[in-house]
Formats: sequence, structure tokens, C-alpha cells
Amino acid sequence: MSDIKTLIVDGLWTKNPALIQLLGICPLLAITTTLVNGLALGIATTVVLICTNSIVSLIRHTLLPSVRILIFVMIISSLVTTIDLLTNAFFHELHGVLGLFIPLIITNCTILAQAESVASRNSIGKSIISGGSAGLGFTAVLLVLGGFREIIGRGSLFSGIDMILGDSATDSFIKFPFDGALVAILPPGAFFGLAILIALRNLFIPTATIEQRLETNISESHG
Amino acid sequence: MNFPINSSPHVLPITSVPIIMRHVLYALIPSTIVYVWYFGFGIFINMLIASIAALISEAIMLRIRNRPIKPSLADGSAIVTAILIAFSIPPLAPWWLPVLGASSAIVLAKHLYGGIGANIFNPAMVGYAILLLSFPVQMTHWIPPQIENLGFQNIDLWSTVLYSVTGSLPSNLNLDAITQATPLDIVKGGLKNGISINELRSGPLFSQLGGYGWEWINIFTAFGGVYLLYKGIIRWHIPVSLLTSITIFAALFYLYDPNQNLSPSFHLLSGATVLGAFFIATDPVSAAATNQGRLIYGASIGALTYAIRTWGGYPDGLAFAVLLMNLMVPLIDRFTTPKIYGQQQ
Amino acid sequence: MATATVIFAGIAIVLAILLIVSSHYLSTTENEVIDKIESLLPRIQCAQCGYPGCRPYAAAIVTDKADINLCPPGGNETVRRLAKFLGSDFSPVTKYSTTANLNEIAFISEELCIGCNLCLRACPVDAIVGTHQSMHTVISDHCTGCRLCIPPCPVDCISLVSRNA
Amino acid sequence: MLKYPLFQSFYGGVHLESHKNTSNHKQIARDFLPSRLIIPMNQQFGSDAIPSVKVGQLIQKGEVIGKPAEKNTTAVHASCSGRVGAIEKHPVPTAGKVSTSTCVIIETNDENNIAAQKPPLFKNHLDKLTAINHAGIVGLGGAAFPTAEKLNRKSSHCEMLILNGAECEPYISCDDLLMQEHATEVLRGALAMMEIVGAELTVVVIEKDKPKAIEAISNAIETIGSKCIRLTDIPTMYPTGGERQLVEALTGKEVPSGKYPIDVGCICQNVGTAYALDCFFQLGEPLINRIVTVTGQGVKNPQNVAVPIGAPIVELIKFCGGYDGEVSQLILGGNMMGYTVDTDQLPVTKSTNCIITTKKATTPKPFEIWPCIRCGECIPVCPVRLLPQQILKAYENKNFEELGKLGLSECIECGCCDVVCPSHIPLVENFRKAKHLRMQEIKSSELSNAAQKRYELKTQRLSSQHANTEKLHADLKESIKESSKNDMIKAAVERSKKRRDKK
Repeated sequence: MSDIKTLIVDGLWTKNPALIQLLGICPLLAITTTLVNGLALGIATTVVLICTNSIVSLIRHTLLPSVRILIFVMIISSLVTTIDLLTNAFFHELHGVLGLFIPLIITNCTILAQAESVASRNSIGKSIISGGSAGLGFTAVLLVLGGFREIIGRGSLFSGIDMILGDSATDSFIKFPFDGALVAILPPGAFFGLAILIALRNLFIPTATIEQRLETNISESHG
Repeated sequence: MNFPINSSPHVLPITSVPIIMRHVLYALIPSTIVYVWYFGFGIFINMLIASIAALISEAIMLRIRNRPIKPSLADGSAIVTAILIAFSIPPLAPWWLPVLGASSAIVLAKHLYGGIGANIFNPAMVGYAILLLSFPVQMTHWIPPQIENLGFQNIDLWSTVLYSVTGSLPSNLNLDAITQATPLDIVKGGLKNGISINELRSGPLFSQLGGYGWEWINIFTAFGGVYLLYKGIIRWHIPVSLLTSITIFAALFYLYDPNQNLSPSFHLLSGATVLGAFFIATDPVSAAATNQGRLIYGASIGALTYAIRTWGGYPDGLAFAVLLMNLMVPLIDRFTTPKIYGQQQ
Repeated sequence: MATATVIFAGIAIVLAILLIVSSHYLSTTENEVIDKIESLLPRIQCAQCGYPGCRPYAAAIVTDKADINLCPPGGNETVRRLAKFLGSDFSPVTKYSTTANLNEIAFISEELCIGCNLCLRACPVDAIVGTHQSMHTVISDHCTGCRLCIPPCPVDCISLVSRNA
Repeated sequence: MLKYPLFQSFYGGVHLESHKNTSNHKQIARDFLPSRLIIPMNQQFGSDAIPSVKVGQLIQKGEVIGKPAEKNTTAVHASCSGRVGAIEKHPVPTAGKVSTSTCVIIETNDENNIAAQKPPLFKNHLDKLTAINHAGIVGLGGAAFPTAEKLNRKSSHCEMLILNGAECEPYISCDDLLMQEHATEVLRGALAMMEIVGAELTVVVIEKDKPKAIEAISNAIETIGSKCIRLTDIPTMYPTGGERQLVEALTGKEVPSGKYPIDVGCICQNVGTAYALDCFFQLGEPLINRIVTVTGQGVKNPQNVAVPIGAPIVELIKFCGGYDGEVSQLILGGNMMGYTVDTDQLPVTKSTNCIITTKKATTPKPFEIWPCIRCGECIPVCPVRLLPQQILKAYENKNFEELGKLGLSECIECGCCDVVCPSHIPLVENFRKAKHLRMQEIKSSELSNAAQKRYELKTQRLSSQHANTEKLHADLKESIKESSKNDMIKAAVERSKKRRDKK
């Protein structure tokens, strides 16, 4: 039980792919111009993660070590293509916005890392939980970054929600009483935003200070 | 008798960081006076707001980083950054523009990299670039020179203050009526629409050498720069190579087609060319270190500035040219290391 | 559909063959890694890590049996270097050595030495000379200050002195 | 022939505020007789001299009191007549710091007649060099390198003898006054040196801020009438007086790293050394005096004094009127490259060219030190063309490899970068520490390599020994088995034989 709990906590926080492992930065930086974009990409990534993890886990005993990466990539790309076609069929508008970035999920290192380090070594159940929690952790970061950039860069929140909820929700986004600083929407804003998130993470997990504290403890006890 | 032991050399240093910064500020006085003559007192308000914002953010960052606050505040580097930002934003600007510019310069470009001496990028130019990217509209609303015979509506000091603080203008004034694009902006837009240089330069904002008013600001900035050279605060390599390379590029293209390309004098005397050459590119922290490297650095900034002005998306490319070349500084330094005495290369 | 599948399967097979061949020929030999790790260690052969010398310890690190924080003379500085090289996490040295530098060497007191030869066998760098029944001495240029000679001495005649004294 | 434009170029350096006029307007004082002499035995490169006198012995001025311990080191002489009071360890200024050395302490008396008062005669060239060594003559510029040793480097051809009267340190004026008062003697000494090394040309180098010395030397050149002495005045710029810098300034050639000026055909000698050599050749007087500039705001009558070697600084200061108010620092050597000492109980040695007493106003306070702002002012002033700011950075990062690449070991510690640094960073101090650390690092890595090698050898030896023993044991067992088998067979054969015989 506690094993599953660690898996979930790992994916969401302690081994969060975007914040701690700094994987999948490319879609993270490119797509988070609004919260809704971030959400959509996050969901797509999570679905791909769960599927690839379960498939890789199933075939893990038959893998040849030297060509495993090749096989992972083949599996991931097939799945992503499927999801790309599905979104195009059922969420055509969203597909228009995410367009290029759904195929780009293939290059998201989170998925490859999960396949390599989790799915190819664990049972299917564990792999699915790990993949799902990592996907959700990634989605959470996309949401926070997307929301942050949208508020600062456009002065709005949930714009484009209609792409997910349908036309009835066209006007149901929040507009703040300022126009926003455009730089947050532009590529530099993505880097600033991610940097701030990582800085905040360092406040909670100060890796450097742990090292220092341990050192001083030892030198005190010996000095 | 017992005497203290000190390390050699036993001699007083001949200069110090605060003295350098103070001279830089002195050198900016003539151009400020001309600026006020042409564009009104708006720049004073911006300077004041930017300086306060810079000092406050400097103090906060020093506090967060557990560094002594007083000596770093007193060295005047934050004020120099703030004044340079005030020079690069329109005289008629809402108060938060200089505040955002100065504080992002100090926080993002200076202290996140480790404070004075450790910044890779020129803080003032980072502040300016962030403002320009974020608020393109406000950053290009420039009031025209406040000279009677040009036929523009003038704005007095009180209205400037009022606009800065509240964002609203007296009822008889309209923001669009009293603001204009800068000469470089007009040229850029005009050329895109197929208007020739000659037609463009017959407009009221242009004069013989460059933009009306701008030419004199640039010339007086150059006086300040010469003062810095005379005082030994800066060395001649960067300004000379920068101005030379802009002149050469401008001259080549101007000779090729005077109707599509601006004259060298226009390039030299409009926008931030001279300010950049003497005050921005010479910022020691982010510039190349060796004389040879400084020549390369200055010439590259000149070339990039010309390229961005002519073919880029922004009317004045100096800030971006400086930032790009800041990135190249370690490389330049690496390849311009002088040969050490007595060592074979 | 069929064409696409065939093309991709073809590409995959070609790449797979390439990968298999390259994994066979381009792999780094373990020895190179061991050499590099050994060069990062202080190499005073003190055996405080639990391995007979620095190279065995380096080999143990490479074959994933040993932690990187077992070297007391190297201190945290060495752990940091190893962590950087191996891409693993830093953790401080588990035990502290009293000789954390190379500035001390062993010294055999001439009055007490009984010529038992035990220290001679303990010295990892052959820095002690002497034979049975005669007094031993330390070659100061070669001594690394590892202290391995101290425990075997039955008469406690070995002490550490500063290298420069 | 007055001047000859021999000056080529000089890289780097700084203009410093001159303090020479504090001490250079008076003539050299020659009547200083200390009550006590502390004569150190370690005044030269190589091993210390061995005291050759006994406590209580009466000695005459110029008598040898310390014999050279090695062939190439110099002897030490008594600078005044008197009685040996003690032979003991005493703090002595040596090469940038105060250390302890064996000293002969002499209680002086008034009989100041020189032991040998006739010009020495030499059988041959080698004899001459030995004699110079025995006269205790060393370079008086500050490093105290044995003069004979320097003149004896015959492996390369020497084209030019550079007579160094540049004296770029802003406080020192002892060479200035020496050239003014003894121009002829200095030039005669130079001619003698030229003869020894076989040079064709002597160039006297004087900085432009010493017009009187320039005049005196040019007059003396005319008087002597020698065609192979030339005078060149070089711009007043610190540190032109450095040996390597001087070679570059005059010839445009660089002295390769780790080599000496003689490798590019030059020999540099201080004017003071030339004078001492002349005194020895003309009068037979060994090196027992040197001219010391006593200067600074903290002394009442700053002046140049001819000081017997070994005179305590405290008595010298007293001779110059004593301290003027509170003195904050005592500097031996110039203010740029000299070093502070904590007590005035030290003797003047052959390398002491100047004593500066500073008061509060000129002593650098612990300034506010700003971080390096990369202004690059330190780069054009470095005479060795280093990048001080990058060396500092590499030192802060403890990047020894980078320090080596940046040429840290070439730093001559002249202090030019310190003077111009607007952040007031003590660069030279940091570089000294960096050099020290780097040497330690190199040493410890050498030690580690050696230890590794010896460990490998030992393991190899042990394993081969082990293998040998194993093999021996196996063979033994085998042989025992073999032999026992044979025995059994023999025994059985024997028994069966016996049985057969019984039948």
C-alpha cells in the first residue's frame, strides 16, 4: 500500500518530471501560453504516459537491452499518432490550437524516462500508477505555468475554455482589469515562469542546504 | 615598537567604484539638459521614479542575499542603471513603466546573476528589452520635440506628472495627438510602405542630420562620453569601434541606394547610438576585457545594431545588439588573451 | 498502411542492427572508468574505506558495490568530485579520519623499535625499510601518513609527525 | 655621445606619484657608526655562511667572519671593527619575510681602519670570480644574487651589459644619489664587469625623473672616453626597473619563461653592484657598506645613508633623527614590492635598499572591497601581460588547471594591478596565496602518483611472491608424493626379495 503511495507522491511531487527531473521542457515552455492549452497538453501527455507504460511493462521480459530505446520510441510514436488522430476527430478545434505539439509529445523525455526507469522494471499495475501520477504531476506544472503566464501576459484566465467545454462556454473566462505584460506570453516569459517555479521548489526542497547541514553536523561532532 | 604586517603594495588605490559611477552620472548631465530642452521635464520624473525603484529593489535583493546593504547601495551602480533606463523610455510614460524597467533590471539582470560584477547582461538593457517586449504601445508613444514652430501640441510639467501618476491627461489633450513615433520608427514604417527616404525626411520630425532634437541630444551625449574618456573611466576602443562600424555599414548602403537607406549621420545621430557607444556598451561588467576584444565587441555591436535597425523587427536595435554581444563576451575574451611575457604561444 | 508499416519496420530493423553493433564495439571499458575514479581519490592507500587500497575501492565503486563516501582522507571534497564524475548524489563522508591531509608522516622511535617487521608488512607503499632484529625506519618522501603501520606495532613505537618538521 | 635612443617599448606599468624628493636632495650621509652590528649569515642565495670567529674575538673592519659553505656562495665580512659579542639566532629580514638566522653580533669600537687596503691581484679569470665571491659581493638591487655567479654564466654569449639605474620604486633614491656622487666609480665597475663577461656594450639605464644622475653619468662617460658605454633615459614608469622588463624595453626581446636575461644575450647589474665591484678592485674593500634610503613621513630627517651591513634599523632611524610622531608601518624595500616588518630590531642586510616609515595618512586602510567589476584596468598595466581579473576568478574557483593556463607563475607581484583596481581588491596578495595553493596541489598530486605507483609495485610483488610460494608448495607436495611412491615401491620390492631369499 505504502509502495503505491510513494509512487503517487513521487510522480506528483518528489520526482515531478517537470520541476525536479526537468524533463519534457520543450512542450512545457512552448505550449503554456494559456491555462487551457496547458491543460489540454497535460491530459494528452498523461494518456500517452499511461498507455506506453502499460505496454512497455507487458513486453518488458522480451526486450533486447541494446534496442530497447528504439522499441520504446516506436511504441510511443504509434500511440501519439493515434491520439493525434483521435483529437483531430473529436476535438477538432483544440487540435487546431495544439496542432504541432501533440505529435511533439513523442519527444517528451518524461515518457521515455518513465518507460526506461519504471515500466521496463515493474509490473503493469505499478507502471500505470507511476505513469498516471507522473502525467498528473506534469499536468499540474503545465496548469500553474499556463495560468501564471496567462494572467501576467494577457490579464485573463481560462480563455479558450470553449475548445474543451464546447461553444456554450465561449465567454466564461475571467478578464482581469489590466492588459498584461506581453513578455510573459513570449518565449522569455516561459523561461522566467519556469525559473520562478523551480526557485519556489528550491524553497521547499533546498538540496544545497541539506548538503551543508549534513556537513556542518559532522564537522561539529568531530571538531 | 611593534608595527602591523601588511601585504604589498603599500599604496593608496587611485580610484574606486563609487568614483567611477559618479563620473558616469556627471557625464550624463549635458545630454540631460538638451533632452529637457527638447522633450520637457518628463525625463526628470522618470529618472526619479526609476532611481527610487532601483534603490529599493537593490536593497531588497541585498537583504534577501544576506549581503551588506549600505556599501552596495552607496556605490551608485543602481542609480546609473536607473538613469540609463530613464533615457530609453518615452518622456511621457505611466509611473509603472520606469518602476518595472528599473526593478527588473536590478532583480533579474543584476542580482539573480550574483550582484555587481557578476551579471552577464547589461542590466539597463535587460530592463529596456523587457519593457519593449511587454509594452510595445507605451514604449513607442514618444512626445515630439517641444518646440513652438513644429506645430505639435505641447504638454506642461504638471500634466506630465499627472499622466505619470494617474494615467490620465487634461481634457484638452489627447494622448494620440501629443505623441508621435520616433524618427527611426517613422522611417522603418515608411520604408515598408514604399515611401522613399527623401519624402520621409521632409516630415517635421526630421532635420538636416538626424531626427529633430535627437541629433543634439546625441551630440551632447558624445561630449559626456569624451569627458569619460578624458577622465579615464572608459577606454576608447568600444566607442570608436562601435561608431566606426555603424558609420561604415551605413555609408556602404547609403552609397548604394540613398533613397532606401538612411545616411550615416542619421544612423549616428538618432536613437541611442551615441548613448550606447559611450555609456551602455562600455559597461565594464558585461563588456569584453582586453583591448583587442573590446574592438571586436564594439564593432560587432555596431554591425548588429545596423542590421536590426535595417532588417529587424524593431526600429532601434542597439539594446538587442548589446545583449547579444554580452553573450559572446566569454568567447571573445578567450580568443583575445594576450600572449604572456616569456611564454611561447 | 502496409507500405508505411513495412518502411518503418525496415528503418527500425536497420537502426536496431546499428545499435546492437555499436553497443558491442563502442562501449567504454570498465578499466578506463576505474582509472579515472582512482585518479580522483587521494591515493594514499590508507585502506580506511575497507578495501585494501585505492584501486580496489575504485573498482568496487564501478562495479556498484561501494558507496562513494567511504574515503576519510579525501573528505567531502573527494566525495563531491566523485559525485560530479559519476552523476550521483553527494552525501558526506561516513567516518572522519584524523589524517585528512598528506602533511603527516609516520616516525619510528629508534629506542623502542624491536625490529619485529610487522609494520613493514603493513605499509602499503613500501615506505618502511629494515629487517628482522634490527631497527626500522620510515622513508619520509614515500610515507603517505596512512597510519596502517600503527596498529600492528607491538611496542607502540610509531607516531605521526608533521612532514616538514 | 650623450644619449643613445635604445629604448624600444615598454608594455604595461603605471605612473606612480613620486616620493623621491623626500630623500634625494641631501648628500649621502657617510658618518653613521652603529654601536652594535647584527650580521646575518644568510645574506645570499644557497646555504648560509659558517661563522669563522669566536665570541670575544677582536676583529677589524673588512675581516671575514663567515666562510662560504659551498663553492658558489659568498663570504660575510665584518662591516666595522669591534669585538664579537655573541653568535646566536636572531630575526633577520630575508626574501620578503622575517626569518631567523645565525648572526654574528659585534660590539663596535672606534678604530675603523680597513684590514686590507690594497687593490687585489688576479692570476686568471676564474681567480677573479672567486675573489669577487670572497669579497661577498652580491646584487644590490634587492635579490642579493651572487654577482660572480651571474657574471660566470658563460654558456651563452653576452652582447649587452645593462647597468640598471632605473630605480622605478617611487620612494627609493639610493641609486640616484650614488650615480650623482660616484658616477665615475660606477662606470669603472661596469667596465670591469664588461671585461669579465666579454660584452661589447654597456647601457646605463636611468629613468627620466633623475636629471642630475643622468647629467653626472653622461659627464662621466665623456671623462672616461669609452666608446662602449651608452646612456639611455627611459620614461618614468613603474616597474621598468625589473630585470626582464628592462631587457624587453631595451632590446624588444622577451626573456623566456624559466630562463635568465643571459639567454637572450643580456646581463643586468645594479649600479650599486658596479660601485661595490669598483671599490673592491680599486681598494680591495669587500662589500661591507651599502647605501640605504631612509624615507617616509614617519622619520625626521629622511636621507640616504651609507650603512655598514648589519646595523640595526632602530639605530639607523635614530641617526636620521628618529621617528616623527606615531609611525603606522615599517616597510623594507620600496612601497610597491617591499614588505612590512613588525619590529625595528632587525639588521640592515645586503638586500635592504630602502626603509620607509609611513604615518596613518599613507598607509592603506582596510578599504571597502567591492567585487570585481571586470573593468579591465588591470590588464593593460600588467607588465607580464596577464589577465589579473581572470586569474582572480580562477583562484576563487580553485581552478588550478586554469591558473596554470593563465600564467599565474609568471606574475612578478609588481602590484600595478592593485594600484589601478577600482574595487580595491588585494590582487597581489591573492595571487601569492594562489601560487602557494597551486604549488601545494601540484606537490600533493605528485605524492599521490608516487604512492599509487609504489602501491602497485607492492601488490605486484606480493602477488608474484604468493604465486611463487604456492608453486613451491605444490611442487613439494608433488615431490613428496612422488618420492613416497617410489619408496613404497622400493620397500615392497625389497620385502618380496627378502621373502624370496628366505625361501
